[in-house]
Amino acid sequence: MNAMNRPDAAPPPLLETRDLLIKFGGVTAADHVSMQIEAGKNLAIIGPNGAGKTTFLNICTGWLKPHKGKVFLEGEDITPLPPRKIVRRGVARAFQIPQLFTEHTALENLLISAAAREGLRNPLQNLHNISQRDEMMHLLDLVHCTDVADRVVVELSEGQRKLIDIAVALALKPRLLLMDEPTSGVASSQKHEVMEILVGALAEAGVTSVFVEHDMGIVERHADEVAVWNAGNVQLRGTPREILEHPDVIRDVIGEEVA
Amino acid sequence: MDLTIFLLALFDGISYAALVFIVALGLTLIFGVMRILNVAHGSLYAIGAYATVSLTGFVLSLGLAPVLSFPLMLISAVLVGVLLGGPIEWLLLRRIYDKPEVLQLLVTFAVFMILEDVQRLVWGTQPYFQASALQALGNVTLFGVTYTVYQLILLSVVAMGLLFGLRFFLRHTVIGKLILATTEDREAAQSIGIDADRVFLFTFIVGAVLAGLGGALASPTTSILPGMGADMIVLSFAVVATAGLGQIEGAAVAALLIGLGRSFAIYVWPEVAVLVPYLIMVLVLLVRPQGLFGTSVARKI
Amino acid sequence: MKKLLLTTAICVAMPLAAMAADKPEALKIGMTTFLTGPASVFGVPARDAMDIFVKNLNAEGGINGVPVEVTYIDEGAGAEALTSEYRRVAETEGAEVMLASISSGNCQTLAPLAEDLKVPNLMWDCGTQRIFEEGSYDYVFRPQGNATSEMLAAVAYLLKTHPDFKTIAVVNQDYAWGRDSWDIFRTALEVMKPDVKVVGEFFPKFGAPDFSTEISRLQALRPDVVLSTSWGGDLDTFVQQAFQRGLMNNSTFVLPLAESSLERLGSSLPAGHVVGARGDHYFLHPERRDDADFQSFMKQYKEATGDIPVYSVFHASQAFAALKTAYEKAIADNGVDWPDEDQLLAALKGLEFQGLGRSLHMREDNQGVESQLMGTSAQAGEYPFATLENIMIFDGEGLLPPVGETSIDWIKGLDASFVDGLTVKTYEN
Amino acid sequence: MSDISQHSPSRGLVKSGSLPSMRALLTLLAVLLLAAVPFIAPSMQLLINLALAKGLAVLGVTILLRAGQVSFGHALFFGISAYAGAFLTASLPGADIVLVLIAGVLGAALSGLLVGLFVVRYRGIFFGMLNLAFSMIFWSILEKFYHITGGADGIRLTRPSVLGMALERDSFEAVIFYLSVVLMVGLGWFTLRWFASPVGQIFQTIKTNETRLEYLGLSPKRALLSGYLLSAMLCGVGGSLMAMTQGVVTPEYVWWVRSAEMVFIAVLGGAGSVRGAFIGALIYEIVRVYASAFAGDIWQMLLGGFLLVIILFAPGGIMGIADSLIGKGGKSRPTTTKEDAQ
Repeated sequence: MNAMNRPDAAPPPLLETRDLLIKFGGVTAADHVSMQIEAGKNLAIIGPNGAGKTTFLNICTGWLKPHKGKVFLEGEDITPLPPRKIVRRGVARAFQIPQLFTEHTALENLLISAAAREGLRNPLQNLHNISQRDEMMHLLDLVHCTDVADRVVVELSEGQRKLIDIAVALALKPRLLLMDEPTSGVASSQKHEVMEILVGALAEAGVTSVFVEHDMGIVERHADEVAVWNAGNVQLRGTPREILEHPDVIRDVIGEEVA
Repeated sequence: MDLTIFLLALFDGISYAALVFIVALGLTLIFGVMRILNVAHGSLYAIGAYATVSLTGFVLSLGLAPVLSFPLMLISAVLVGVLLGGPIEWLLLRRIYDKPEVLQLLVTFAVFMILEDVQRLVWGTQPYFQASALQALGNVTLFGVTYTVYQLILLSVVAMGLLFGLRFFLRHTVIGKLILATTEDREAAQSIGIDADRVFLFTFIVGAVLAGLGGALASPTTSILPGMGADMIVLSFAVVATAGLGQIEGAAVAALLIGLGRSFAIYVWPEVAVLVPYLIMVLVLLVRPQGLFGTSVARKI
Repeated sequence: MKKLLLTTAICVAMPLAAMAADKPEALKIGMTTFLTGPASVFGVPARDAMDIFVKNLNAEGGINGVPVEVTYIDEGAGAEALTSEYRRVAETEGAEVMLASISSGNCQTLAPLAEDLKVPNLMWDCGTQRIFEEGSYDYVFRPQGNATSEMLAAVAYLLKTHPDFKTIAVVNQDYAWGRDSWDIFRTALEVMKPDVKVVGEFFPKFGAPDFSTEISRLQALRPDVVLSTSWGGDLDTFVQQAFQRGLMNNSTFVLPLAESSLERLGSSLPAGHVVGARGDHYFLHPERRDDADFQSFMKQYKEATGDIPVYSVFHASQAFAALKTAYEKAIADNGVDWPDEDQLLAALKGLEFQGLGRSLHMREDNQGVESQLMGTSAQAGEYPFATLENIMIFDGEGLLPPVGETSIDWIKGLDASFVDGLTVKTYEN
Repeated sequence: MSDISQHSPSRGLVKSGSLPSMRALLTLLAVLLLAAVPFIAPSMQLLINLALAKGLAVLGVTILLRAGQVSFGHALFFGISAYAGAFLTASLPGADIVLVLIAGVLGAALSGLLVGLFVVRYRGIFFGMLNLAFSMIFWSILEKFYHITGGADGIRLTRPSVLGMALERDSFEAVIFYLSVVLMVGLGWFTLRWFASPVGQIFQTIKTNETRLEYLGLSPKRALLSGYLLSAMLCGVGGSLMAMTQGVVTPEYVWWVRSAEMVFIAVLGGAGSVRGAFIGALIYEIVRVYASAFAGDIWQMLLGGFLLVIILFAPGGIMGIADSLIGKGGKSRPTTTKEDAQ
């Protein structure tokens, strides 16, 4: 354990990457990324398309293996682990394109998540009768989807599916939640409300979050910290105010958003 | 194993591989373009053989030269492709392109069952044998062992010709390019005005002609009898899966692997010869799940 | 007619002599045969022949006035369909006698079933010698020889005609028949001609479309004799490919089932190779070809099918003859209009009957004793295919182990003198 | 690949309200009718017995269809179980019927685990074809090692005793018949419950989203393996019953056409439907026997035509037709109307 080797140091960060490198063909999607994510904060990642934001999430969750570099979760090297083992260690993920069980209902998606979390094995117990049902209904309520609880998700709107996707991840009771554009499918009039609820829920459950976001308004209001991604690495990092007023950011990132 | 036996096994393996390749070629072409694993391919193979035997028998009974059996093979193959392959695609497969792969596979399985009985109704149950094409080319002796020119040379040449011919056709002709474009992205191809239905029909007919040609070429070397299609289909499945579905050059390599594996097994340990195709398939897929030459598609999230 | 008069006389004389069954509307029999699958090369001709036998018999008034009806069951439809259909015909349709089957595997399934269902069953074509050697049956009879007599005849003919061969290779189909027949053949060869060396054993899979590699090896091995007990398309393919590649010039082929392929092989079976017929079955049977019944059947069969009959037709004729003779005997012996089951079984015990070949009889273990015909192929030019010369017909009695002994054990106790002890008649052609 | 399964995995999760449903009633009636067969139609008993045995194997295939996977080699487990029973009775004459069944299912489970560990890495056509390859390897072994396996003629499975009693054929067949009915009801019920349980639901998500499954901290391979094992064991039960009913096992038990036939029946009955597996097997077996009896040599053609008609015009299979007849419409939301749970 790294922590043991450094008895005098502060406890290791929740998630740390060291020198991550990955290339797709000729494109360097992660260019020696070293980054630390502290517990208890909501970190927003911004940057132009193709800057490597999603790739970063993919590496941190084990979906992609870096060609070089390592990922540590509280000091433990999780680089070689498959996503499921990283999830088991408390890192959940919501996706840009919702990853749901399309033939199941919204509620069932959550129940399956709860069953996965609890490791339910009884072959004779009905999924709908598991004791986590109320908890899951509450989660659905939290993302304003109670009324579609019994609808098959393939019939739902993109926005609803994004929210359920996040709820499925929350149902795992993670310590760290990685989200890829959580509000991208949500109507712009509701974005802030949704983020409000989400951030509240995260704080209540003590979940650290990292979210990729394009909407600077959301970033400004809901992030504790912002990292600006460009050409496969972190270009800048700071509080929302510092970042959003930075001239490079205004030129490279926000300018693009406006365009 | 001394060199002579090694070479003998090599010759046997190649001539066997050539025939298997010709049949597998049609199967893998159809799969590559249409994403359909055509179980009825085996029946088309058998019917190609039956048709050749009948036509050749008829021509010979008129007192014409046995050399005519060569063009008759081609005619039988085309007949199979057009008269059977065409309607199968047009009447059946076209209705199920939006259905799951497995249902498509079951449709071809149903066609297979029907064609098996059609063969029996048309040609009866007695085996046919028509070796005039084989006899017309004579023999060649290597290391004191006599081979037929037909099996050792003609089949290999035809197989090579088809391999390179099909490659050229797909890459350097307009129709070939249309087929490749449709294979890569059907919707995009349609949006630029390619008639995907016609491309599929054409591809299926070509695939069926290849199945028929395989049967036609096999006919002088073997007894034509009910059930011959079922065996061939399993074998060519093994070739196609080993190669990677839709891989034309790969099918040639896989056919050679399986052909050589089988013939060496007969020299070294005859008891396992029949296991060889499946063992090779399992071993290859164990190491490379997508087949020797297949490409794996990573899922985007 | 004489028999019928006799029967009537007995009936009048002893009206209360026996418990008689009611005369049925028709005598229903069920026959399993391959209508589909590779073995339909035997099954379909046998069915065609059966139709002729039944038609002829019914035209003569049937058995004691009772017409015969046959229900055919396809052995090619798979084991479940076969057993359920067999039971349906035996139990629901009320077939009095069943004829089953061609496949040895099916015989092994159906023989115990017939015993349980208590329906008389004639095993009309399957070859396995195991049935009566491994079990005893009251309801199952075999109106034909078995693999042991067939293989021993082949060994005997080979030793008589080619006494000096030194090496042998075998190419048999990879299933029970191919393996069992080679076991018998090899065991016999080991005791009767111990100096022979087995140089190659090949068991290509059943229905193999190509024997090129085996033939290449055989050409390299150059055995004096090549044995193949294959049949149907497998045999045709093997012989054609061997012929084409000149293997048949170097080695003598012994083909105990080739009688059934003669017509199809045409000129591809050259002169000088040993041909067998699973019994004394040959469309030019030297002892029978001038008989009126033989000739009229050959004519009828040719008209109906366009082919010459193969051995399965002869086997069907024997089963049908056994059935007919047993009913007539039971009627006569008991003085009844129609026999009940016990009377029929009693008649079948030790029955003597004659089909298209020589006359046969049933042993006490219900195994038929059938003569075996072997010959050498000749391209005489009379037919567009090979016919036989130097024909030997072996008496069946000497070719079977004594009742209660198993074939392999019995053969192991034999020696070179066995061949000379056999009763055999030889014909030029 | 492919959502071949016409059934939404979540169907049957929610129990329908207090109304005793038509479907449950019909099922009960059908089971009672089956149980009465030996009395009302004794000539059908064997046929139906074989159909039930096959139906259990088809149920195994059906399970995989629920995960969107199709195996063209499940006859492997059918055959392994049958041969295990045959070898057991050969070495232990008069072994008990329970022992034969357990040996068979154990054999199927073990081989299912071994093959499963390998094939769960694959999906779609490759999954199907690899299963085929394994079954063909086993088939070749059965044919090759005929001194042990009896080759193509197979080996006899002598009649086992029943709880220590040696029975005549008639009573034994009655025992096997009712054992099959009980196993059909019991295992059918279990499968329905399993489908609705968390494990079964997780298994069925293979069909729609393995990425999410992985991100729930679960292994898709392990999830598939759990269902694969269950399916292999069900095939094993079917194979064991078939072998004891037939009294003989042959390599034909493993032949690829039999595997294809199982998929055929599953689709015929209604891909993914538990009841459909048995109804499909009954109809298939009856059609096949009567077609081969009365249509001589064109029974394959009839069956092929039948399959085409089902796929093209009634993709929901017989159960789909039945549903629309009962008037519940195939398209309505399954959870509220259709219940698989009895």
